[in-house]
Amino acid sequence: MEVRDVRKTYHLPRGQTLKAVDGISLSVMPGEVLGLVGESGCGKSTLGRCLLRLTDVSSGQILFEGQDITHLSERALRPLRQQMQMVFQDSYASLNPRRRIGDLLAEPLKVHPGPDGRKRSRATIAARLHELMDLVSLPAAALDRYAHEFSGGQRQRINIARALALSPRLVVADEPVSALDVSVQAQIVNLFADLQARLGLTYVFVAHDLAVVRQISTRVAVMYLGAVVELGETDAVLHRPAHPYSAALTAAVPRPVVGAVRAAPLGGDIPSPVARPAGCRFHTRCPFVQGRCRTEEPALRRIGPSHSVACHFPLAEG
Amino acid sequence: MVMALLRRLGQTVFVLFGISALVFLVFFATPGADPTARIAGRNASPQTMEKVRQEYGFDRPLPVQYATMMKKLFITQDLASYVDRGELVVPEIARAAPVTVSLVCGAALIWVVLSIAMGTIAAAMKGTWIDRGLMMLGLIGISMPVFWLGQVANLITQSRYHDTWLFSWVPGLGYVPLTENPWGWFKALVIPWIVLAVMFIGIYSRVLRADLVALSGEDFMRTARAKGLSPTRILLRHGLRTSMVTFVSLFGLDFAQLVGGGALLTEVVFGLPGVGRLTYQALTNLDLPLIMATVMYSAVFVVLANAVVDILYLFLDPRVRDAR
Amino acid sequence: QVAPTTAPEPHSAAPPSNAHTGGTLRLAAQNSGGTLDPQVSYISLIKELETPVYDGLLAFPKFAGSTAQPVIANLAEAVPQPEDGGRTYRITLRPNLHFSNGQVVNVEDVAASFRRLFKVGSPTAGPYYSHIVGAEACLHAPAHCTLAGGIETDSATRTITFHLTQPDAEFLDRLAWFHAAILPASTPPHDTGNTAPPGTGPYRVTRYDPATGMVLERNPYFREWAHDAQPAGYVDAIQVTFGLDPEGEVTAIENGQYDWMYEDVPLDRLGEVGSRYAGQVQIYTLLLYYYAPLNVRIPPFNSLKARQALNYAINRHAMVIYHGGAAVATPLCQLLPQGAPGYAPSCAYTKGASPAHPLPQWQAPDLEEARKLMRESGTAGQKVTIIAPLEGRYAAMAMELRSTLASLGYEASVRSMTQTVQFPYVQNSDNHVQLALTGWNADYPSASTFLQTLFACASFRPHSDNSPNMSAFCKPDIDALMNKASAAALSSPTESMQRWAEADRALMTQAPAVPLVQIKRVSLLSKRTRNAIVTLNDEILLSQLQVR
Amino acid sequence: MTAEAPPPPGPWRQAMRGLARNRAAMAALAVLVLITLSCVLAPLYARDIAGTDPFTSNVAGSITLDGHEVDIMQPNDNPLHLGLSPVGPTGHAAYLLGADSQGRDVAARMLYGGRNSLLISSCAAVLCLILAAAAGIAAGFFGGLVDAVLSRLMDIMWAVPVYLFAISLSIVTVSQGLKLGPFVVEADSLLIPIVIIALVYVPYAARPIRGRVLALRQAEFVTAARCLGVPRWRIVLFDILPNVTTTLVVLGPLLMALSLLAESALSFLSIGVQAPAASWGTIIQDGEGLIYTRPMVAIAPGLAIVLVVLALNILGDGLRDALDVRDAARRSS
Amino acid sequence: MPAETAPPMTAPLLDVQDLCVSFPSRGRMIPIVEHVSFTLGERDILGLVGESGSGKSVTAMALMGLIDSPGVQITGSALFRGQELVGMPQKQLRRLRGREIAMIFQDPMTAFTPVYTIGWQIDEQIRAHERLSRKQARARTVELLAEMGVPDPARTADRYPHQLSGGLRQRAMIAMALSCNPSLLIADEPTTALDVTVQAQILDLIRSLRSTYGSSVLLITHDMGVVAETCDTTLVLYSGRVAEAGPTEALFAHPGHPYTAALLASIPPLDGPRPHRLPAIAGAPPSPLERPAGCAFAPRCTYVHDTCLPAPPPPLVPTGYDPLAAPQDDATAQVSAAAPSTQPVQFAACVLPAEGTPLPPRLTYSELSAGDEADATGFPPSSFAAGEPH
Ligand SMILES: Nc1ncnc2c1ncn2[C@@H]1O[C@H](COP(=O)(O)OP(=O)(O)OP(=O)(O)O)[C@@H](O)[C@H]1O
Ligand SMILES: Nc1ncnc2c1ncn2[C@@H]1O[C@H](COP(=O)(O)OP(=O)(O)OP(=O)(O)O)[C@@H](O)[C@H]1O
Ligand SMILES: [Mg+2]
Ligand SMILES: [Mg+2]
Repeated sequence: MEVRDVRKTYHLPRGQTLKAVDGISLSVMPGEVLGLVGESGCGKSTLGRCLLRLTDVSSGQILFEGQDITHLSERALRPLRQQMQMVFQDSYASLNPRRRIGDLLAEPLKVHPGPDGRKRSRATIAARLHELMDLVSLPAAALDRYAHEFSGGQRQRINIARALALSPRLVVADEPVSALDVSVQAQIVNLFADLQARLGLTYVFVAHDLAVVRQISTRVAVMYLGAVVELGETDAVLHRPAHPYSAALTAAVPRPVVGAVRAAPLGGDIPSPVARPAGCRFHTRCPFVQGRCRTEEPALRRIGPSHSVACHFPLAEG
Repeated sequence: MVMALLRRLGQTVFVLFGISALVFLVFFATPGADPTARIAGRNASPQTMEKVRQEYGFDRPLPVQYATMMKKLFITQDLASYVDRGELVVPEIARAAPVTVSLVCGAALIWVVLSIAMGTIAAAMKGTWIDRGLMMLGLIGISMPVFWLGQVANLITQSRYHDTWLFSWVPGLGYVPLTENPWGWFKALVIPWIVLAVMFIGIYSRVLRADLVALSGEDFMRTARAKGLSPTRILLRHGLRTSMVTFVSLFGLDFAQLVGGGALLTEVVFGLPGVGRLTYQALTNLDLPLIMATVMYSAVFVVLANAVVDILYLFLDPRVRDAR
Repeated sequence: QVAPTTAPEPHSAAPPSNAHTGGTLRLAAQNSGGTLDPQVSYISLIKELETPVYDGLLAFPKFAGSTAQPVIANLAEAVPQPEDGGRTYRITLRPNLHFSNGQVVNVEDVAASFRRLFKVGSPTAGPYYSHIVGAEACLHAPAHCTLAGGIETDSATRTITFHLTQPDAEFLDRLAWFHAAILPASTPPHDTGNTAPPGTGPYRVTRYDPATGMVLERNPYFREWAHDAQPAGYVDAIQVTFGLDPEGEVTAIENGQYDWMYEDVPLDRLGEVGSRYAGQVQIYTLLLYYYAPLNVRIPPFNSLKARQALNYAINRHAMVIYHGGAAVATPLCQLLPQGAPGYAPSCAYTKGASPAHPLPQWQAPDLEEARKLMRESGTAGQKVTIIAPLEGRYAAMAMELRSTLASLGYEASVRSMTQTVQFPYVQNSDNHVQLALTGWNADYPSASTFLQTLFACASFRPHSDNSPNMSAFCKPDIDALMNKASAAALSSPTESMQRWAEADRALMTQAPAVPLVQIKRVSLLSKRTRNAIVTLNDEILLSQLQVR
Repeated sequence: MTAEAPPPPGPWRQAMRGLARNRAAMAALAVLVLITLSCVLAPLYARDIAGTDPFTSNVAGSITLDGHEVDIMQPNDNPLHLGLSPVGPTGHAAYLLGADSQGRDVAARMLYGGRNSLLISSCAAVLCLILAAAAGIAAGFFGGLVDAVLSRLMDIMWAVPVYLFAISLSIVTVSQGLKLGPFVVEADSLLIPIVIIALVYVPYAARPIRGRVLALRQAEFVTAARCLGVPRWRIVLFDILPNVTTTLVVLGPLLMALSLLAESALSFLSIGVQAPAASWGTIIQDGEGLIYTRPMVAIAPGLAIVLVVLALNILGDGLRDALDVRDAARRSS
Repeated sequence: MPAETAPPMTAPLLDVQDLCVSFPSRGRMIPIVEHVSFTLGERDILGLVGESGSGKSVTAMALMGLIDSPGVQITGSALFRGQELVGMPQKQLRRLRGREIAMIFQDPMTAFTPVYTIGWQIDEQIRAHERLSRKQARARTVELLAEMGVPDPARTADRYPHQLSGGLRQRAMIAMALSCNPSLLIADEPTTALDVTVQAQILDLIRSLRSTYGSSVLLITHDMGVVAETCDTTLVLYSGRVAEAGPTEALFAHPGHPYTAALLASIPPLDGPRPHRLPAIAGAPPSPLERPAGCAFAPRCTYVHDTCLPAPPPPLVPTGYDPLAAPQDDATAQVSAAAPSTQPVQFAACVLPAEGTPLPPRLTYSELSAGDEADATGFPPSSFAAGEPH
């Protein structure tokens, strides 16, 4: 999957515009896990939705396996839906509270033809449902129940099962563990890892918890105010961040170790995405800000074999 | 701001046009609605009918008739009734409006005060018998057809117990202009006020209570309690003040509908010559000019009230203020 | 029936100036009556209120009693004699008459008033005044109406001469009719609406607001010229308030807040009024009855037997009950009401009677005869829709009719609409109304208004909303009979009366309608009101009421 | 689906259980059932118990009470012999509540009238909900032009007071009947008030539904369904509709209460149910003319309306509380 | 350390004993919080950690007397400066609230009344407890906001809540809480809704309160990282019961309860080698209705054995990690950061220490790193465990 200079602008009342995604280009390699981190409101979910064409992009191109899907109609997109799926953050809201889990899971199987191009029979659907429940370690009895009868972790498993029902190759996971307790979060993160190993999936894994991202992803993209400011191998980005924002982000994470020293936190708040600062979008909070940053917007540029950063004065070179 | 105003204006014009065109078409699609014979009079000769038809333009194409009527209604304001020859409808409405406004304003005052009191007390005493009793009273108020309540009120105050000291002050049905005799105005309207208000007291107190109870689970109410404020202050300054946003929007619409003629049943039962009754009479007589005028009047009121509610929102809810 | 509480005042030229003069009369009416223009308004409230405001050349007597039938001179010095076989009438205008604006009334005003009738499109311009020479032209081109050759005036001799195209037996009545009020020549040639043009009567309208009320005050230029025709008024002012419903009006009069109500006392208040306020009640006959026209051109009532069956079957006693009992209403089974010229009691459809052998009074329904006729007609099982006005008493009568029709074997239903809509609706033949329920009252006492207007061939106008012959009835022989009766009026009134009665019976033999009930008005006055004089034509004379 | 194992309580069943625990709502339901039942049995009462015909005018008739022959319309005892009054409440089976001005048995008419009132109000409520759901879902889900057109239409309808709107439509249709192409509705058909009342309350019901659908359209589970490639119609049918149904169910009794009031108002103005059929509104109207002499004729149907509307409101409240499963579920997990 | 700053032999600021809170539901009383005891000394920061639904907020609200659900049962005792908070009449409580004990809440978005300015709301609290004029109150408000690091405090005070960013709002919230110099600040997940970079700012601010205002803080969170960097002592709640309590340092180094240990282990590390898979705890916490009679953690615990299962749940016992700490009487066992003993003591509600098989010290990330050894720590791989509620 590849996106080229994708932009998404929301039009607010009073003629204001909000650039939720502001010119992002990146590609996702088959079999890799691309972590997407950034603070709340920086456009992670929007980007994730754009990838799957759940929102129409304002400009740019989205390519899936070389095919341009940017302007495909909903109908034309339908066969491709089998290839790419999404898991949402709010495990409760993403399950219809008025339908049984079995119905929910069977829905994609009913609307899409089977591998033989024909409608799936009841029996194959039932068999597939049991398979899926096995895959996410839920008892088959769960199929007859409603979403509200499950705990958050279990619901997230159901969401994952639904996303996997059509055996997609790409799964966009939009903060799938943020709403979970740590003890459950670990189970789900493990499940994601297991599934990837077993089924050879490709993930775009959105999270705001760096530790989780680090645990699961091979590459990380750090977003700030609608743009990717740093992109590279997970460990490179988290341990040798080149962008001051990435550095601040890693430093700010509280660690469950007593006496861990933490750098002084960043000052100030994230500017409103409606009034994005001119020049480098991070200059208002950057501790190393220089004159050039205020006027000239840095482009994402390579600083290593697989490491790019959007900063005039990167902290580290590839 | 100017844009918003223009948009509002455009919307208003659109709604008015829509309604008037609809009324006009429905009228002419109704068999037996041809007003010629009624204008000409009983047993009028065919020639007289012809004269009337020409004079009133009933022989012209409908769009022309529509345009003429709109011109007469809005520009020259000399549109005359089809039933009472020569009666101009615009001044007729202008005369009826004060009656309706008197009725509705008084009732509104009663229902606002009482419903706020009832709703707040019930919310404060949530779960007690007082709460349940008040809410039940509200429900009963909602359940009584206003025309029936009005009749029963008339039966009691005008006939059955008119001779007792309790109701001997009640004047006969009808309206007394405020400018003529304020005390008489008050006496004539006080029972209609109450009757009209009863249902709204029920609705508003229930809505308010539900709102306040829902709000009491809100974080900011918890914050207020954590601040150590007194329950009264929390309920009034934080709860009630926030509920006012819903309350006002509800009130604005109901008030407008009533002033626009929605109090028709009350007006009919109490013989108040207000806009509602006028509209009702116009409708029963299929008096198109009057129907048109009253419907336009009420539409203008409702649209206007919507605008006023929106403006009030700005005062009441700073969030809305910024969203514009 | 008419029971004036005091005897009419003796003739006197001076305005009454005794203890009973002065004060304000307070009247109540539910609704206003629209335009005040006396030549346009066809609303009886306005007629009632404007009777002491306007005058015609002639007038209906302003006193009660059996002698009060023919018209008498009003602005005219004398009732004219027909000349030229009834084609010419010569009238001399009284001298020293003034309009309420001080202008002197002259013959030109009279001629102008008649022209104005056509110019403003008076509802009766066609039916009442089209026999005047030139009237046809006026009807066709009202704006250029001259009535040339129709009305000649001579201001020197103060005479006005009317020329008719053909004799009109009721021409004198029509000169007395409200629309023939004499107005200043300068009155604008259009409906004056809410302003009343100057009149000649003892009062003038000083304020009128259709929503709230009306005030009449004394006309300063009025000098009584003929007490019988237009007596001077007692009260100084008459104040009318609109807006109360009849229930409220009754209460208010009982409590002394008003002196008179225009509307009838509602049915459920009759008992209370009759027992506690009996002394304040006036009951008087009206030339008003309710009937159900049967459309003789469409099934099932194109069958004479079906029409007769219904006439036999209807329970007129029930109809009386719906109007408040025998004191208020009388069963009616003929087409001329009691009090109308030519009225001769006759009931063809009652137990023990037949068209050939009518009884003088209705006794009871004759269901057996009705069923027999039904069988013969072969119309049982057909659908009949009664078109009735929405208003209360009509609704009850319509229900009774429906029950009767059902008992005769029809599939009957009632469709109600408001009276203003229903009245033109049932007249239009395009609406195919089988059976309507309606009432008819005379503008002035005459037989023709009941028989000719309602059942003559000429008054059936197909596809028109104004076609008072709702039965679509047309029998040339009966038409001829009615014409003869009408023509005889000029030469021999008694013969005319007989012929009308004959026509009445002939019509009822054909049964183009079901006459139901004739009613009386029950009027309530306040305790302080005196001297209620009820006339056949003008009901209670407001100018004669006195207040303490 | 499968009917095996312990049947998992669905959200509906849970709600019903919740409702069953609500004593007030159950009492209201019982009242409604009782009233409906007695109205359904109206012919039985009229024929076998009271022995009267509530549809035929009977002013000239008489009945036997305690062995005395009594005129139904009794002459008033006054010197002028003015007016007659129908028999008042007799306390016997026949004319239990007295007669109306046409000599008909008010008690029997109340039962028949109740049938019409309940029938009209329930049908109107259902029809209104169907229309409102269609309009609300179309406007909320498809947005854009559909929403604009529907919303403007609603604006127009909103701009006229509800009762005025209903009265205008009634006056036009009651005198003429309705002719919609091949469909002809007779003027005295009950369909007319049903359609009119349903129509005038559409904006009232469509607004919350549209709001709900707008929220649902943004709901993550709808996005999820779209992501799965589920066609729109399936989303509307399986994802939107079931979630709107709670709103509909809660609106149902309230709308029925409103419809009942509207029906009685129209009938009171003689433009609802057409005679000789009765409804509580027409009986009140009949009673209006007797209010000074026989107030029971107007009071009894009024009380019936109050009772039913009250019960419907209580039931509606109960349903609202019971159907809040979603929030309840949130709280407990 | 707190033990040094708190004057010895004085009563602790807050002494909670056996606090139980139950809510009625369908005719039954559901125990949400069971027998929670702890003490909080002057200028001390106590962390209350636990998973969602473990009763943290309920505990805090019970202390503030803010639970007003009908039929709620609160037993036990909570002495604040010697005053019993449980059962205190509302009038008296009101005088304490906001003045002596202040509270800040998780979501700064919704914790302010939307229709008043921030300044108005802070003024209101000040004027509710002190006789100050409007002007004086506003001056204090502006001063407080400035101290909280709010830029342009005077203007900010005149703005409405929705006009401020999350971080600013939370600062305003803290300013409001501190406006009457409370001795105890209860912060219920004050940073959960905030971004990490802003979270760090707020935590810094809370830490500084101790020195500038002399306030004690009861910090509620579910983030072990936050606890580690902020709190002096820590109380771990599991399903409404105290699982473990003790000085933060000790507790993190040597978790005494298997739950604490597993919780710490399941947090993905940010530094060091990446574990192949995370040592997750199977299943989910039980709902209060299905809480086991014995140890609440038993169904998910790898060390579970027969003694864990029967009622009553295991009491808090000192974990045998510190040889100097004399074993205390089980019945009166309690956490005491300011106890007379100079040695900090750590307690766990587990049978293992008493049975002589305490847990090994906490594994470091490096130890967890190499592949499937995770299972060697005794945590089974993620699976749908039997004891989990449906
Ligand atoms: N439908 C919408 N209309 C207008 N603005 C929107 C819409 N959806 C998102 N936004 C705005 O776009 C920006 C990016 O939103 P997005 O949801 O992508 O952020 P995010 O990074 O996923 O945040 P979070 O971590 O809170 O989920 C935010 O400022 C948000 O307010
Ligand atoms: N008023 C109440 N009535 C009934 N149950 C309640 C009430 N308040 C809280 N609970 C229940 O008490 C339990 C504990 O809630 P509490 O809010 O204390 O958890 P928490 O530890 O603060 O969780 P979180 O991290 O999600 O805030 C929950 O299961 C909740 O459903
Ligand atoms: Mg997001
Ligand atoms: Mg909490």
